[in-house]
Amino acid sequence: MQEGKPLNSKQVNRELLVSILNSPKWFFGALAVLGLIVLIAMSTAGFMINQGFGVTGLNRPVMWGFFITNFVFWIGISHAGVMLSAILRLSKAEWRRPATRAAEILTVFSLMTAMTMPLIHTGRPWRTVYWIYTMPFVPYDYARGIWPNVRSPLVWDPSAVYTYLTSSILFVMVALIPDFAVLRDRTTGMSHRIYGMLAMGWQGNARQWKLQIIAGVLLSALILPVFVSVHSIVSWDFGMAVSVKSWHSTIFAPYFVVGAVHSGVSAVALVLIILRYIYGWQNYIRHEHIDALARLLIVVATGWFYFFVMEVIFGFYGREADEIAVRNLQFTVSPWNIWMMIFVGMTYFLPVSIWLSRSLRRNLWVMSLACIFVNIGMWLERFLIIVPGLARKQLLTFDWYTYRPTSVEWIIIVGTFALVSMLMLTIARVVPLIPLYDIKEGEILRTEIKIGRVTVPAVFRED
Amino acid sequence: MVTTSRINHKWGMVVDLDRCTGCQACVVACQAENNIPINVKSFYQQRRAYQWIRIERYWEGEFPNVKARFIPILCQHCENAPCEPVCPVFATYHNDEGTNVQVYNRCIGTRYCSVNCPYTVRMFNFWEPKWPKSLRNQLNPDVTIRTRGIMEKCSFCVQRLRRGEINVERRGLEPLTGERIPAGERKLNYRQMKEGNYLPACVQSCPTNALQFADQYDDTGPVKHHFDEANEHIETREHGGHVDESQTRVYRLFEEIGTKPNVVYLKKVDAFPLEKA
Amino acid sequence: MAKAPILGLFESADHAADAGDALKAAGVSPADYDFLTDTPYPEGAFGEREEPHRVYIFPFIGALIGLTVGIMLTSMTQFAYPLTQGGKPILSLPPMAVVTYESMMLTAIIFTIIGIIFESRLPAFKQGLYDTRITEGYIGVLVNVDEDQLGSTQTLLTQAGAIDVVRNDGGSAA
Amino acid sequence: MAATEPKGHGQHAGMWVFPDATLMTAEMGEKTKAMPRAFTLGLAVAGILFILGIVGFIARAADNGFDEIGPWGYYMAIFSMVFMVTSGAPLAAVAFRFTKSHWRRPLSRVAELFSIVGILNLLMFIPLMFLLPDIANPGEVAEGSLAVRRTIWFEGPIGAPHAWDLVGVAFLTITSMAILWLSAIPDMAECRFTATGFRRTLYSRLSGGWYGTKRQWNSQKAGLALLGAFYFMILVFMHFVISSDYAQSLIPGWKDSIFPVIYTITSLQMGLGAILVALFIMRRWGGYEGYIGKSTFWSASKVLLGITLLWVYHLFAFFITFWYGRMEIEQNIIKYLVTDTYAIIFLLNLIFSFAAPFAVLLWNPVRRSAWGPALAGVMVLFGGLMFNIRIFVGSANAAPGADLFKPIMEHVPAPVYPDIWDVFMVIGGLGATVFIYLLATRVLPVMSLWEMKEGTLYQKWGKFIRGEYLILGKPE
Repeated sequence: MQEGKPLNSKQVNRELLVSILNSPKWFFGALAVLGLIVLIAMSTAGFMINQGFGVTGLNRPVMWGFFITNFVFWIGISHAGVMLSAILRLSKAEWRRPATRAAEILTVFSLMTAMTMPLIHTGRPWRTVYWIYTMPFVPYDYARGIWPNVRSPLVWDPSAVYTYLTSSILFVMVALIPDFAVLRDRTTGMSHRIYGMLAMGWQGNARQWKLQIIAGVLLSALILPVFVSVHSIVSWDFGMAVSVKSWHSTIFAPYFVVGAVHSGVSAVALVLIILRYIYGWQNYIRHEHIDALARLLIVVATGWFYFFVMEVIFGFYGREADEIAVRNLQFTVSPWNIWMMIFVGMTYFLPVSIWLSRSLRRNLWVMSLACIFVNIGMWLERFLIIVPGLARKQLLTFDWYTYRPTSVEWIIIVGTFALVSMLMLTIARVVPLIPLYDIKEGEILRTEIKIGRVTVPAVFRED
Repeated sequence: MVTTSRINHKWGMVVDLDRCTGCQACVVACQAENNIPINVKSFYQQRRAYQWIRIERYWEGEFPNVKARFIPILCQHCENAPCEPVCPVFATYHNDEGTNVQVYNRCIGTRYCSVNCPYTVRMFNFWEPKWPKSLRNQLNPDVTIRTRGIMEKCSFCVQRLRRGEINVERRGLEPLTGERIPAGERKLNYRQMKEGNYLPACVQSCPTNALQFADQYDDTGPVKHHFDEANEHIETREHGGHVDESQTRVYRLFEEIGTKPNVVYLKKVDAFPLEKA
Repeated sequence: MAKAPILGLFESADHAADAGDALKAAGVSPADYDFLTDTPYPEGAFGEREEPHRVYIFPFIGALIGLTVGIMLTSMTQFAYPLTQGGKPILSLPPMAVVTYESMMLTAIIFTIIGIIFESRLPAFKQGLYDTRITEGYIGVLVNVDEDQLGSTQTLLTQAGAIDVVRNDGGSAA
Repeated sequence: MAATEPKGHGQHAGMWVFPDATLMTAEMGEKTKAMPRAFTLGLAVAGILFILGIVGFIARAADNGFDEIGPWGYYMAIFSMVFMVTSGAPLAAVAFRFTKSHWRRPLSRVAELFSIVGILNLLMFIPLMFLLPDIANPGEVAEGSLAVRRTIWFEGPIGAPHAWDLVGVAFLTITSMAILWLSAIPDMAECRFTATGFRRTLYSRLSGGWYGTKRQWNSQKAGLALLGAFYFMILVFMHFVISSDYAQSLIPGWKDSIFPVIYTITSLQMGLGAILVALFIMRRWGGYEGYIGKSTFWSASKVLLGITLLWVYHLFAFFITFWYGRMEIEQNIIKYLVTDTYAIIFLLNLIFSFAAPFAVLLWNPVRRSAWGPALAGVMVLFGGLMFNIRIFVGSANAAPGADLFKPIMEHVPAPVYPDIWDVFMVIGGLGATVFIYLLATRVLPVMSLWEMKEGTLYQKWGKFIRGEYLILGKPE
């Protein structure tokens, strides 16, 4: 499946570096708007930390709310990237070429955003150094040699997230070296020097390229297990909680991972469509790529739906009163049941029915709409797992309560979305979001086979 | 384990629901003893009231023939406390006297312990605690005032226990008479606790003795047999036996979760049960 | 006699490959000429020599180091502050497994990156003879020959179809 | 046999083979008819084992009858083993056909032929249907026990679970056979004129009216895609049903939502392992070097490696949740199935389903070879057998009689060791599988001819500048 006309590398350089070499008006406008939103959100967070958590909607049974939901959501988005590029690199799928870089960079930024959530949601953020490691100069824990508690899922979390963040940043940087070299040759002055430094004197000889290819495959193979572990561990924050009946389920790890891939891949598709629109990369992000993403998403979504059904069935399986109470809240009590319906519809039935039709999934507007639906749905999914479980924790009905987020929480949530968009926009100005050399490789490797009257597209493969 | 020179205790509480009248005296006493901020109306409305012990009220039956049931709920000081291992910073752990302790200095307020507490007895400081000027001198000097953003919960009035230990076990003084105790017998027992007001505030203030506090290793305690019975239940369950609920009053909250609380409840003996309409 | 680099630029891969053959015929050792491209051509596309590398050991070394560090860190921190929590043993193995796994993967990946960079002879602080047209799709044939053979090599490259030949002494005969 | 052996740059011998489309049909016809000594020997051995199995079954029935499920634990295990392999293997054909991978072509038919063994599967299930205890509590409900046992059927529709399980298994078998038939139609149509004897009649019956028109091809491919998707869904559902009816709901209080997933993954792992073993045997002794290139092993073994990692991942997800939970029932389950009662079996299961195959498949040269993946296949098959024994012998003997209706399994039972009849049944089940499979290979050509021929159109060997490389048509 290679549509589109062949391109030579002069053209590739010219068209793909457009996002870096020229800076249109709208760019700074958009940056300013997003920056403003982020600023507001940050000051709101400051206000919350200053005043205490009374300004949020949290209460005694429901101690975790929007922030944790948002944390899980962004961790989920971050799973698109590396998973997508790694799986596709390993399976040598031709259509990976334009998708990988944007996906990996989205991973990095959504991970960073996700990590801010648990920090600002602690009661005393200024003490969170205890959480990560023991500080030589903080007398309290250093004197007593207290380290973080390895038994706590909240310590597994940072270990996994930092591992994932570090490795994906390194992954991106290594994959960027050849493109930095291209930029080094295209720019002058200060930026020339910086790009030259980043390119580390890349020459492009056979050995360097060979190792570049090996790096792609080897790192993919190494990062995939990390990626799986990260969201599993995030899910174990909930799975380990024996007291919250609907959380203490063995299926949570794979369930969360598949859900993360689902929302993440749709986010990547959305990002690609936006890039194609704002930078006019029609020759690179073609309908065939979106199409392939959509077909991948059908499989992922169906897998996710299987896990979802399993989780619900085994929720009822035990027929224990406390668990049934949670399920009743989720499925029968308004407004939760309405949210539940919206979430299932938006996450599975609506988008999948769109993706099943070739013409619809190749219509970029419909496709981006479907991707937005999926992400709204997945956000709701996390919310509907976290909050009802807490609101009906055990059978002490006297303590049952509900949760109503306040404007503070809403503003901060919106701020995280603005933050990620801002970072993506900024990075688009600095590095090419479509790997140049990958595109060029695809161009030189493409060929065709004649069978009778037809010529089918083909590629050269080493093994 | 942490090695200490202290004499070994295993504190526990017995809550006799048959005696509880729901008078809330324990709640007030706890409030006064432990420097708990004043619970204003909005705290109750938002379910953020600080109550280290609370009386839960349940209605049985339909109006008009209806009965109110009361159950005091406080930190159960579980042996297998779900709240402890999930704390990333060791801010809560199980000490060698069988109580579940909270380290305020260490707490960073992830609120995971509260999430993972089946009894929802862990209180989070949503606001900076405030007292009216007139109450400044009422604060208990033995108890820390907790800042905003950390967890707090029932400590079995650990400050009173420590005072008892110091007086009886270290200095070896009889609480009332003040005469010296021979070195061999310097172990805080029920009588001394009662005489020296070393009991938790709620227990001390309970007018009907619905709450009783004792050392589970202390044979002089009046409620020893309840503890023994409860521990027997755990034993039998662990060895695959089956406990006949109809034969005993002793039970623990949410036993199936396997938290093994140190707080034991005694069933209500209903003299005049509701006729099932 | 000192060797000097000379770089021929070719528009088409076939001409570059011809140049390679010509150089081989002229008795230049395969270690002395190299093909600079702006995209990974399949291995051996120019009939160049095989490049041996040892990058595959790096992840294993890293994994081993990470494993030991992880085990030591997790077990020592648990013994360093032995508090019973939730009736779990002081040395709880399953949680250790999680953190140890992460540290293992982290070190393995970092070592892989180091290995990749090191094996591809980067960072090259003083870049050799180079031409920015290479990243425009031209294929450079970089040859190291004795200084007295520069001229002959240049003609050889030009015959093979080089559109331009670059030399350090600036002698650029287009 | 005309198989061109490319000698490109950096290639490994036998990585790709390009069979000659013109000779293929005739040769496959020959190979299908031929009965070499080694083959007949294997058939005989498998047959003997099969008979032993039947003997064991009858003896067990005579000893214990069909009213108590406990003694039938090993029978359940071997049934589940056969069920896993025969239901998992065809999925490989379906899945790789769905992803349009070219390397799958020699593998498809080998995988699909397993669906014939599904018949054995169905037969083996019938006694189990009678063995499964009722959902409702037969006796009067004692204090502290349930009126209705915890199952996925809840209160239970009519005939649940027995009838529904049987229908499901039958449905699964029929679907997989339908896939086999549909994908074999063109080959049978091709062979029906050259073949002789019963094969001729069979082929012409089953492939009637196939002339390979464009329309027929399209409908055949569409049908395969649809059936494949359908098969995948019903397969997952049946794994869910069997694993929860015969394992999970027989251990009171075992509520483990990941178990069906582990079951499915183990099944896929074993299916792929069995396929790799079969491919290796055919390539090594069956004289199929010209058809089965090493690239098939190379790619399939990557998938096997992935599945192996997934397996241990799901296992750990189960273990750590229960370990952390500290609930009484969770501790008992872990003691029973993992650490105490069946500890050795579990250890073998872990080693042979994860550690050993992982250690083998980690190395590129091993995965490039043919023997490496096959070795890993044997390992995962053995590991899967251990898995089944651990789970199903455990579940069959967890709660005898009235204990089944207790809310939780209150104490950890002792292990149950196999007696001679159990051993007979286990080896008999394996022998029967091999026996039926071998017979099947004599009925249908073991290479799907149309796919191989299609492959020769899309895979070529081409020159690029100076090197020689593979040219793949229609890359994904």
